[in-house]
Amino acid sequence: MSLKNALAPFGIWARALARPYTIPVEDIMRAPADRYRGWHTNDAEACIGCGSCSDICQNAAIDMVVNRDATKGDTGLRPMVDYGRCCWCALCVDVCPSGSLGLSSEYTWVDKDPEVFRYVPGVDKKPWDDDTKGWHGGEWDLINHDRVPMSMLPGETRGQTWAEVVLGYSEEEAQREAARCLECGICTAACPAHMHIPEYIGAIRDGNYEQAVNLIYETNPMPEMCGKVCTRRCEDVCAHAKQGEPVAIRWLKRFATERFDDLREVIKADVAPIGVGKRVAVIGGGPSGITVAYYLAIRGFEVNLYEALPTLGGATFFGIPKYRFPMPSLEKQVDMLRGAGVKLHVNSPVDAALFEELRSTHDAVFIGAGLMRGKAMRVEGEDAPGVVNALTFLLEHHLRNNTDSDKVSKEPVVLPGMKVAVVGGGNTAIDAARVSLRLGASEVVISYRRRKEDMPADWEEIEDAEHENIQIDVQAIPLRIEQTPDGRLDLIWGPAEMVADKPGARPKPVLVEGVENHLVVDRIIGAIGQGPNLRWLSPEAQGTIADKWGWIKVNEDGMTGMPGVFAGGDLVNETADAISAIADGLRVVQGIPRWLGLQ
Amino acid sequence: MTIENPHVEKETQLWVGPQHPGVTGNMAIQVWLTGDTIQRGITHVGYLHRGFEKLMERRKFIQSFPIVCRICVPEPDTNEYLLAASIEELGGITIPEKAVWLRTLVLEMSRLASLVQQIGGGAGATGLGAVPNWTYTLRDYILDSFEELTGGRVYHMYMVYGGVRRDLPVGFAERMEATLRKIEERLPYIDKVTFQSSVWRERTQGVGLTDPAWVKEMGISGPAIRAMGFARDVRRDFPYLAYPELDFSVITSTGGDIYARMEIRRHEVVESIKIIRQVLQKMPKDGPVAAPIPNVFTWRIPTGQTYVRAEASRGEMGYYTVTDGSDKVRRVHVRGASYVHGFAMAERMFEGLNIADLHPTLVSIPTCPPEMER
Amino acid sequence: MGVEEKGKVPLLPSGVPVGSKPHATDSTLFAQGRPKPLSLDESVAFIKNWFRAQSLNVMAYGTGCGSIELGPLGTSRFDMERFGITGGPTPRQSSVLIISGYLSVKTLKRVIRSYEQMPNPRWVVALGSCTINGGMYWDSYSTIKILDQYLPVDVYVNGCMPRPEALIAGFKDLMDMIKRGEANGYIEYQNNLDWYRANQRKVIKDWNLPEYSW
Amino acid sequence: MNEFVQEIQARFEVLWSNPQRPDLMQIGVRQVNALPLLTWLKSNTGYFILNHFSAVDWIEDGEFQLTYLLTDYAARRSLMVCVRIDRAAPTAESVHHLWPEAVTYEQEMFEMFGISFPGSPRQGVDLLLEGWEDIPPMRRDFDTAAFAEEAFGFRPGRTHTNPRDRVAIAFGQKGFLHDH
Repeated sequence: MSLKNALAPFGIWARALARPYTIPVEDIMRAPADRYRGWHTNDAEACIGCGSCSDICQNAAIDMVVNRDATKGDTGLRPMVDYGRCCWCALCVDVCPSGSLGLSSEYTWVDKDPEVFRYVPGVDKKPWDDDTKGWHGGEWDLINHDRVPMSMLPGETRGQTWAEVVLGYSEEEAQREAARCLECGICTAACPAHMHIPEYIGAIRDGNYEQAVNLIYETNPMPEMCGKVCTRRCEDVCAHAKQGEPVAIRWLKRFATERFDDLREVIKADVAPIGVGKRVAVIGGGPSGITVAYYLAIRGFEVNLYEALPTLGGATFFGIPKYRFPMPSLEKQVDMLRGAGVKLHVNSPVDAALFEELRSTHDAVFIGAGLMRGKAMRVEGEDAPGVVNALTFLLEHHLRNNTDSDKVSKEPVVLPGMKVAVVGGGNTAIDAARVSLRLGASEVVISYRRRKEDMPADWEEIEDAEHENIQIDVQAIPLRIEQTPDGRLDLIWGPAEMVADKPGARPKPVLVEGVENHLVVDRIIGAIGQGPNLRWLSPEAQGTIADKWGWIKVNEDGMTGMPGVFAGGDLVNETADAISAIADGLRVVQGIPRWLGLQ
Repeated sequence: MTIENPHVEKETQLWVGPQHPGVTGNMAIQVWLTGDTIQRGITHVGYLHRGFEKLMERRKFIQSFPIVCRICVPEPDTNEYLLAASIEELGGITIPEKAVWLRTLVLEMSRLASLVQQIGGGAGATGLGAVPNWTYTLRDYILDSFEELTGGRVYHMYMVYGGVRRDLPVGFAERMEATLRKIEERLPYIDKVTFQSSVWRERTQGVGLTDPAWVKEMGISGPAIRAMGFARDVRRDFPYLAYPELDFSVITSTGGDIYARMEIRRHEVVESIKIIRQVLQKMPKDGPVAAPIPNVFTWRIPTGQTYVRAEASRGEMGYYTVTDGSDKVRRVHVRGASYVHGFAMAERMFEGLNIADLHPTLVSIPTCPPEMER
Repeated sequence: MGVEEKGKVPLLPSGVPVGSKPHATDSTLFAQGRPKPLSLDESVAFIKNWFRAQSLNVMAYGTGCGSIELGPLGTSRFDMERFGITGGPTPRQSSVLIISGYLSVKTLKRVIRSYEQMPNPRWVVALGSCTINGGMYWDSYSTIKILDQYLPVDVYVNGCMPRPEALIAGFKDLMDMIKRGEANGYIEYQNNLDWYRANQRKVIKDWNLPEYSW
Repeated sequence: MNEFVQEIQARFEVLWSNPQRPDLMQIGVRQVNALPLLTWLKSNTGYFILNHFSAVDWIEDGEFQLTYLLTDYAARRSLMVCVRIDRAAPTAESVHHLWPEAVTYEQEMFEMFGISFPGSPRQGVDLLLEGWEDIPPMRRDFDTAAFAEEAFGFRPGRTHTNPRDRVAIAFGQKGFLHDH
């Protein structure tokens, strides 16, 4: 024991003069670090109530409680956090697909009542609601926002071919994409048919494809069509869409149905034959008619389906180009109808007399005739030769190429080398433009009144069209059409300016006066919408079931004002959208048995 | 110096803990004494038992991360790393370069915080109140850095499979450096009252001895084995993360007593500071902090089993993980560093120990009850 | 819920039910017209409470992981002694029992024993989520979930785990409650001992705790 | 590492082997060979440290798996020895005479899995739990959440609505392929 060592401890007296570590009393409630994880905050308006936070919470600390009405894209539930469970791991924040949930940096909460440590962030007001510090999402997320890319034909060459543009997922890609699903089920609210989307995506993820198609067929007898061309409102509201790319619900459905060449062996229906002995006539072989026919037929009804065209499919046949929805896919779905025992009468247009006969010989009649009249552009010179309606153009084209119908001319409207202008911004306009391109048009221009982001067409369709070098002129209001001396057409248009309309509505295009632009082309295709055409019915029948514009009004069972006559599809819902037509059909599938007293 | 008392032949049974200021957490030592000499002792645990291994079997892989860090309170990050590394190995995920360095940083920071705390605990156990006063504060400065980096003070929940959850905040390196300097400044003062003080040396040298022969029998690790002259360190023997690229030495001593074990910690603090400086310097400046991870709700890992180890401040910590193709682990067995120290080794050390030396011995091994019983 | 309903509302020494606040329509507040001076008993109680609040002796029993934050609180950086809080080495010398988070059933047994050894008045501070509704060990087979079924809790400090600052806030709240005569968990425990005992015995199967006289 | 497995194979039957990592070899052996193998490893090779020892419940196979992890610190390699034992009557030979720390491992495994190690000291002495009356908690068929709710109860007042259910009810989600 040396003296030095014995004295060493006294050396620490040097510390007596140093500043103490102690935090002064007034500063004792220190501000925490920027990232500190304190009490929850939530932007209740941005929250979609998907429940991912509740699912990830290993402590079962988060309940989803009813806070508002469920809407499309919002379940109306909001997370309630039980601080008798929370451990402030912030996994709920990192997994939040809408990015609304966060943790404030507030850390003190003392109370003598154990019941108070529970609240709905963002709804129950708390002092830390506006704290911008704390742990928030965005820097790094637990969920994968990036979609598995879909392989497609290259944009430069596909304009010359009728081959299907989208190639479809491989099994590995589909499972990878399906694994992104958070299974919140918000999509089912937005889907008009309320398909069992999370369930079938889960089945695809697990490789259980047979179960997947069965789940799909629960509410959709044309899944391959929907898998290829659906307007997919489900994807618009997908929880992933808030901060990233939605799950490719449509491509997954396509993948599942394409796995099977013949679905008749795979689909296992298990329904009571309630309709044995009852007869139902279906007018129109489009999506709504097919839905009614299929689901009633498997319930034992004797179903007669009347279709004016040589092929079933309705708008999905004549409206949708075959590079999106090829004929074999359509045939597959029609085979399902045949397998279910539906009697198909093609090339059988229904007129007033036949309609009355159907009413008298059948227990119920369903009208799913669709919108067969293309709207006029209402510009001067519209009736010049070379100006056609998109609906007529597409119908003729498809009849000529896919059927042996003799009612169409052999000569296409658009010939190789022509320059074509398409007026309109919907899916029909894009289809007409892309079909024109494939018919050999040298140049195709789409002319639309509003901005590109206002176009009702599917954004993927717009992108695809652009990749095929289709030019899109926006904010162009057609003024009149003139014929040039060399036999071409001059589409004269004025630029439009976007003016804010009433809140909630799209901005309105207003013509800038005094400016006239010329677009000289060989063909002009008008694609500005479709309307109903019920002239095949007697005027009395028209008056009973439809309003003066030809739109049919139905009750909650899908029945029109005429007893026993049901309707659905575009004629009823005005959306011109296949999945809504299917949803209408499903309503009638319930409505007819109920009306007949079979349930 | 033991007072020979001819009257004290009777054996006395004494419980030290669980409500005792001297034990290293909520545990109990049952000892049988003759006079003040311990004849034998048994470690009793279970007071902190929460059934982590059972709870993990009920939780999806990602959901296990917030709970594993609670297995060891002073040093939670080792648990997070080990679980992440096991799952990554079994699930086939490679983490990005930046995450490797950030993980190394966090692991070393938590080792440093724990070592600093143990020095204070060791000194406090021998009655030196000033040292824990200092070291708890120094540890607190490290916790401040943790809070800044990870958002949590004690439980960081910073690592998940795939990488880490956030990047370094701006200016972190400078503030960390300031903290490291504070620790370095204080070390000489700690030396003065402990390692240089002849009183403290008397108190700790030759006390709480371990026998090098035990090394062949038991899985002793950490300072306890290095104090017997074995340079065994998982960071060197089974390199993981960025440790192969770092320059550090494995400290050894030969006493095998309390003094030697505390001295090793004292030098490991310096090594740890050296490592943190290197990590902050060599860390890539940018790049992703985590690999893209599969859907946390539905990810399944094929059947497999593995054992992953890392060096905690108390010694080798290991996770034995079994997966069975489902979205949850089949079994996780946490091999806490002090499992061996607290039971088999401590019970041997108790024999012949003076009752007054029980607590300094326990602290110096050290034992950490939550990782012994989980 | 397998727990029996709590019995009658316990009364304070003054005869006022615990937790009930004087109501504006109370005739006693209006009939006399002016505030009554404190009686001698009340004055003594006030002074006693005031002194009690200034010197809390926290029992050194780290029951769970939250005790790691008691270390910094006790040492120089946060220095709880300047607030009148200090450590008590044994139950008989302590007035505050901190339940630092989860309690395993095995520890609960020891905690009850420690609590019952503490002299009156005594207070219980519960830290973290685990004491409120099980916290992250809500589905664990070995930890209790709702602490106030087994021990009377005066103050909950939420957080997992609460920072030392939050603990100071909790202690300050406890002090204020003591000064106002509201921290009466120990009276509630005495008055509802049977209820607490029944709950305790329900989870502690091998009951060998001594019966302390009350 | 493979030569070493062959060396073991020459003495004891190795059912399977799996090189998990360059420094971690896993082998499976029969229960009768477990103790001789471990004794041989401890006395004749560098693998004399028992790093960990635990059990896995393969309830669907009706078996428990005992896993011994031995490490050769000189060679910096580990060997995982897996043994399957019958779950109905789980008994295994104690290794406490080889490694003193196995005493607590075996004590814990008896308590948590109900696997008995005849001859091991402290068998049946409570380690982690007190007064446990249910089936051993680490067995797969023990439902800890149900036990917790029954034994301890949760604070009332919580309600949870599943988002999918709410959407399905609010929008009338149906199926038409099956009668429900």
